[in-house]
Amino acid sequence: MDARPDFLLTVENLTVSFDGFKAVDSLSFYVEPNECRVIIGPNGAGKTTVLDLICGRTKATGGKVEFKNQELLKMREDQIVHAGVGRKFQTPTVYEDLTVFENLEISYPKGHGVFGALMFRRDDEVISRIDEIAETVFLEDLLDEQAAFLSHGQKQWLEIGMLLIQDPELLMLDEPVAGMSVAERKQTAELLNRVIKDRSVIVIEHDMKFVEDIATRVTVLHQGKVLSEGSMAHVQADPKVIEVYLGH
Amino acid sequence: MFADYTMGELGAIFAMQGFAGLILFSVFVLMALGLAIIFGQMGVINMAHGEFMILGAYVTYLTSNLFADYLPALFSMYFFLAMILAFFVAGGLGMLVEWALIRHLYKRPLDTLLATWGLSLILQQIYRSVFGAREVGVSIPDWMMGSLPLTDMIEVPINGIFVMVLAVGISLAVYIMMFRSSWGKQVRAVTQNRVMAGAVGINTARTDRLTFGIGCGVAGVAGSAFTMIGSTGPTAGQLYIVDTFLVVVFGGAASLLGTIASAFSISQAQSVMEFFLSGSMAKVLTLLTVVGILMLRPQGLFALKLRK
Amino acid sequence: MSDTPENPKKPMEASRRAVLMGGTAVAASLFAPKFLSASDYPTAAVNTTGLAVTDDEVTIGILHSITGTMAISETGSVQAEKLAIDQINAQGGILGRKIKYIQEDGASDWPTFAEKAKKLLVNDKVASVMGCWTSASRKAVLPVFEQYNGFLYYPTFYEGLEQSPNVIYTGQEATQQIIAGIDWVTQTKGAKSFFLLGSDYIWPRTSNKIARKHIEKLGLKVVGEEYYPLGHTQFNSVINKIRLKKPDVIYAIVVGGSNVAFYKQLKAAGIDMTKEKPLLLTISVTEDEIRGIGGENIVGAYACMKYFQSLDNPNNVAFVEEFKKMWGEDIVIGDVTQAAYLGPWLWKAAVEKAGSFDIDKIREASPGIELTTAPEGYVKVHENHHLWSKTRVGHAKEDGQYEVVFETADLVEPDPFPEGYQ
Amino acid sequence: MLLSKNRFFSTTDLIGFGLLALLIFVVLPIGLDTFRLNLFGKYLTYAFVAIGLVLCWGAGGILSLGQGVFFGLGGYCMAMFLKLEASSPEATKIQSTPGIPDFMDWNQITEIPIWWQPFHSLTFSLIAVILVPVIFAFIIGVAMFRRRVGGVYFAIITQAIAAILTILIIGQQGYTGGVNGITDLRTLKGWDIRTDDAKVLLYFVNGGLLFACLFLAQLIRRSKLGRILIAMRNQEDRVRFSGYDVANFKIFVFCAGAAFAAIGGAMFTLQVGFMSPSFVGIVPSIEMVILCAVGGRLSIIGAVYGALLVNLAKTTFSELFPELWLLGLGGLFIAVVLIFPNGLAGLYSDYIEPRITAIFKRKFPESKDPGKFDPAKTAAEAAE
Repeated sequence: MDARPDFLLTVENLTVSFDGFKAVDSLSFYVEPNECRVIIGPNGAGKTTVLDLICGRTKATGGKVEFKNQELLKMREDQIVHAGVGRKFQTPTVYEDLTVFENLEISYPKGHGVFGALMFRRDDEVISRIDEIAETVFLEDLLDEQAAFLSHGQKQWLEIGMLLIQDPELLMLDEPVAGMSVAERKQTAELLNRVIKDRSVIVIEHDMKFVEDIATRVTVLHQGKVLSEGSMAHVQADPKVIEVYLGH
Repeated sequence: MFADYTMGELGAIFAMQGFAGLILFSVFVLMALGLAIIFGQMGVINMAHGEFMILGAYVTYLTSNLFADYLPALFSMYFFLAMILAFFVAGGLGMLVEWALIRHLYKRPLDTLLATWGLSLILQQIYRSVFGAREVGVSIPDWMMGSLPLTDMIEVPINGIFVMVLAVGISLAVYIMMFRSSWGKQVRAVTQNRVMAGAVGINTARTDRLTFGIGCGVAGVAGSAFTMIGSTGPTAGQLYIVDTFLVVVFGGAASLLGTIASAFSISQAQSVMEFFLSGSMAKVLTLLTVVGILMLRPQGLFALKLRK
Repeated sequence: MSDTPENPKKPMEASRRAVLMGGTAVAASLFAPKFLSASDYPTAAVNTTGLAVTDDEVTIGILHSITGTMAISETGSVQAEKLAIDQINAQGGILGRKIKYIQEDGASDWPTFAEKAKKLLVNDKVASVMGCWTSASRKAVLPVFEQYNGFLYYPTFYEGLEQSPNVIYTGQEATQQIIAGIDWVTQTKGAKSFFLLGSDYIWPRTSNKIARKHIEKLGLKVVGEEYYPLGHTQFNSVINKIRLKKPDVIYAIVVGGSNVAFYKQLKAAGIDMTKEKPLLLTISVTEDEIRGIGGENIVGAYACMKYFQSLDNPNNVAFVEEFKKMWGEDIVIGDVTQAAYLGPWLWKAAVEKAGSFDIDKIREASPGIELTTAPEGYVKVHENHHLWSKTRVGHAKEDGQYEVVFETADLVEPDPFPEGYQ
Repeated sequence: MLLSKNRFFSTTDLIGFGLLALLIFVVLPIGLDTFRLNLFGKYLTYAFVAIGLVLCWGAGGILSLGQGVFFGLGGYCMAMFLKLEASSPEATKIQSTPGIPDFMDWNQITEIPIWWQPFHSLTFSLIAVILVPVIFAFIIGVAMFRRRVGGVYFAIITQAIAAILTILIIGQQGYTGGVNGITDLRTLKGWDIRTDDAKVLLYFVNGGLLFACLFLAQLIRRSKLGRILIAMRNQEDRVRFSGYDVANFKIFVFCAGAAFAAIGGAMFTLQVGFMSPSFVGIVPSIEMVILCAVGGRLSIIGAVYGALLVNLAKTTFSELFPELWLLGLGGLFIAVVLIFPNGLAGLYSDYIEPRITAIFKRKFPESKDPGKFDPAKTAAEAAE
């Protein structure tokens, strides 16, 4: 079962077990270029773990993850990032002691080695790119603000901005609208709709309305396995899915 | 080096050396149990652990003097009372320290390290002012200081047996407290999820204080027992700190069984190496091995693999 | 090099008489035949190098650890030095001048010792310093004393291998302490094999080296040699090794807290030292240490030193009495404490012999100085700046005191660089 | 110009550097005699360690309890050179083997061991002063940070390393001088380091090197690397998923800290005239952390003041009230954690700086300082 070269991401037989408990069990799925894949599933289905495995945060027990024909499971997190995979965490993860500008600057894809970082110069190109991204994520007026003082929603945006500045080919978002006010949620949906153009995206989300808006395909996970996969309409009609969500 | 000895002698030596290893193991277990509770369960780095042990030793010293002066008839039994007192005095001080110091620092483990180091200096100075700079000689009842001749060659030190029995007893007590009592459930609930534990009605502040107190109390008992084999002076506690931490960390901080397993492996390694090498080199090699293994396996011997 | 004292007996008797006649205990020195008044010794004449000497006062330094791990050991030395200074002052001081002391804390930290030594010499211009305990602290201050030409009285028995023009070593160097003891144990106890044990640092290692050479010279056997880090508290393995090797003598140079652990564990392991099978001979346990170890745990051991509190001579009886009067009844006095007590007296004798406080003149005057009032008996300064003194063996009793079972007939010559032992 | 354009120095930093330079190069040398000046020189050698700790611990969140190891290694490298020079055959003619260091002679070693040989060369020794500790730090760093050992575990393991090295140095006394250390160092290329003139000169060399290190530390802090360190302390995972190999940065800053400590150690040896294992072990290593904490774990300038103040207090208090000193030191540890977690620098920025900047603002109406962050918060976070 060779990975088809036209897939951007190939996940096959991916397995991880924690002390015997298989959180992800022989999982396979494929993501095409420019696809927006939404992963849904009940709590404990292994959604976040899948993202952790792809980006190298958790080491897999078996299987393979290929991205642009590179085996990600053997790579370090930062190498995976450089290969073109960006990851947003469930809770907003920003550098609270730094300003918005500095948060974005650190994510700017240059000067990533130790000495590169030491020699890194904040030139006009960097500044204009940061301004551009800040505008995209609605933070252009807060560049000098310390990240600790941002609202929850603003932190989520900032983290998305930090990913955008890397310009990844595959963007993985873990519950990007969780904990947001209705207004922020709307703004975020708009932001994401803009962001997911020109790249592949994997999103974990519970908000079905939101999922319907953005998903190309939907994968339903249950107990570490794929329960159903297909268009939104397809999975919503799948009796197995209904069983899992409504049954018991 | 064994050519000159008969099989019988060698057997006896190996038996006694094995026994020496077991005594060392018991010593390590006693040292580490209190810390395993405090560091392993609460995540507090208590650098004053050795001073709590010495507090127990001083309590034993005072009790022995008291008995010698007022109850000489019961002197041979004073040690048991001394250990109980040591538990409560060290535990009481522990709870006081938790209230005054530690509770402000639960989110800053590295800062507890500094603060408790400061505490250890203060305690040392207090011991020095109260008991003098010199070591105090704790009189041990005679029946505890002899040895049991098993065969002509094999003699077993009674204080060694005592330390071993104590180690087993306290380990069991701690195990029952942590894993079989409702209090233990509360402690583990608080360590795992403080907010949730608070939400379901556990008095987290009280649980913390009690846990810290019990950890210190166990240290006090250990110190009391160590008057039989070590010295009691203001700075004696500092000698234990590195070994103690290594035992706990090597075992995998959160695991009681790990602490015991690590105490066992470190003590056996050290005891065997001490027999074949010089004492200093044995110590260096033991520490190096532990550090080396920790570098390869930072989570320690026993650690649950968890989703981060 | 050698200058054997002509007749050590006679001055001893003289001093006994002096004590009996004089009201003050440890009163007279041979070099104080008449009352010296400061006016006989004008300051300008006795102090040509700008030391802290006035018409009625002379300042010296006391430099020991008051804090830190060494405070335990050094306290006794400070007490002894203060007692000696008080007694000298009570007798009218030195060249008619009262001794004033400046005490500094070395804090068990070697650079602090060096720093404080420098302060005493450079800022305070002290005429001499009583101080140091560990070899490490002495090594740290030594260059300071040599550079600023100070004069140090060092009280501890030590490893030797040193002979500074700026130090008088009032304790024994290693050969003085070791050789007589080993000779005694082989001759009286018929010992044939030895197990050497020590804390891991220079003094035990050097001492054991000398002991080993001497044992081998006598055609006897060393069956084991072991060192443990300072502060080590687990000795069961080495005790097993001792059982395995069955030596006649355990030669122990364990120090500090390790001491307590070692003797307690030895006893618990069923090695009863009173049975002398094996016999234990130590050079590191004075009466001071026994307080921590507990007399019942070390009873039966032998120690080889130059001084024991139980020494029965009038000098010592008076000394012990005065010491207890000043520092409390329950105090014990160890070998080093006594050696520290000699410091101010030896300095006084040297100053009076030289008729000057100048360091160079004192250095010149020091060799040959005799002290008949020493609690240990008669001592004499050798040209190599160490003391001629007797070596004694004490037998530890349950009450924490030693009973003197042997002393060398003559004073033992100090030999800090022993040929054939290095 | 300097202030706004490249932002190397903020106003605060400029004032801080200026005042410190004034203190070290003008006030102290004028106000103190040679003896006291030498003492301050010794205190300042600890400031090197404290600066390194600000980078490692304050910025990067890596608490090393083994800085004494690097201080000691640097000091020993220097001491080995000086000892060889002091052990000329003429100076050591009373030994049984003249021409070797005295402690080797006492231990029946009859020739200088091979790994001592290169220390005949000053150049080699000076390189070794930095390189030996840095290589050692690199090995520890690679082993630990690659395996993601951090926080408390790192602290305890570095502490164990300090213990191991101390036992080893003491145990191998024939090669290291044992517990006494390497003592009686006299000259550097024939120049007597014990004279008053030499002490004064060494003090200024020490001060110069300290400022060189301060500039380097400032360079690191002001570069993106400095911000990455803070970022790592806040959210290590995020840094990783921004494409950085976090371990490399930790290794770098740990090595930098080691190098600073080593320079301090070498200057210590030169100024004090000996080196011994009592600067390597657990207690001195923890005391070095307190210097940094008292100064303010986030401020390199504060670290220097911390080193000066704590050591000065140690000297003075232990002279006046030896009993109280340990209580005071212990209390200081607790106070620095509970009451003023940002140390002297925190007190300065809370109480003094606002007034000074007010004066400066009147002269140069400046934009706000970009590198500034809320110290109280960061300290709490740093500790997490």
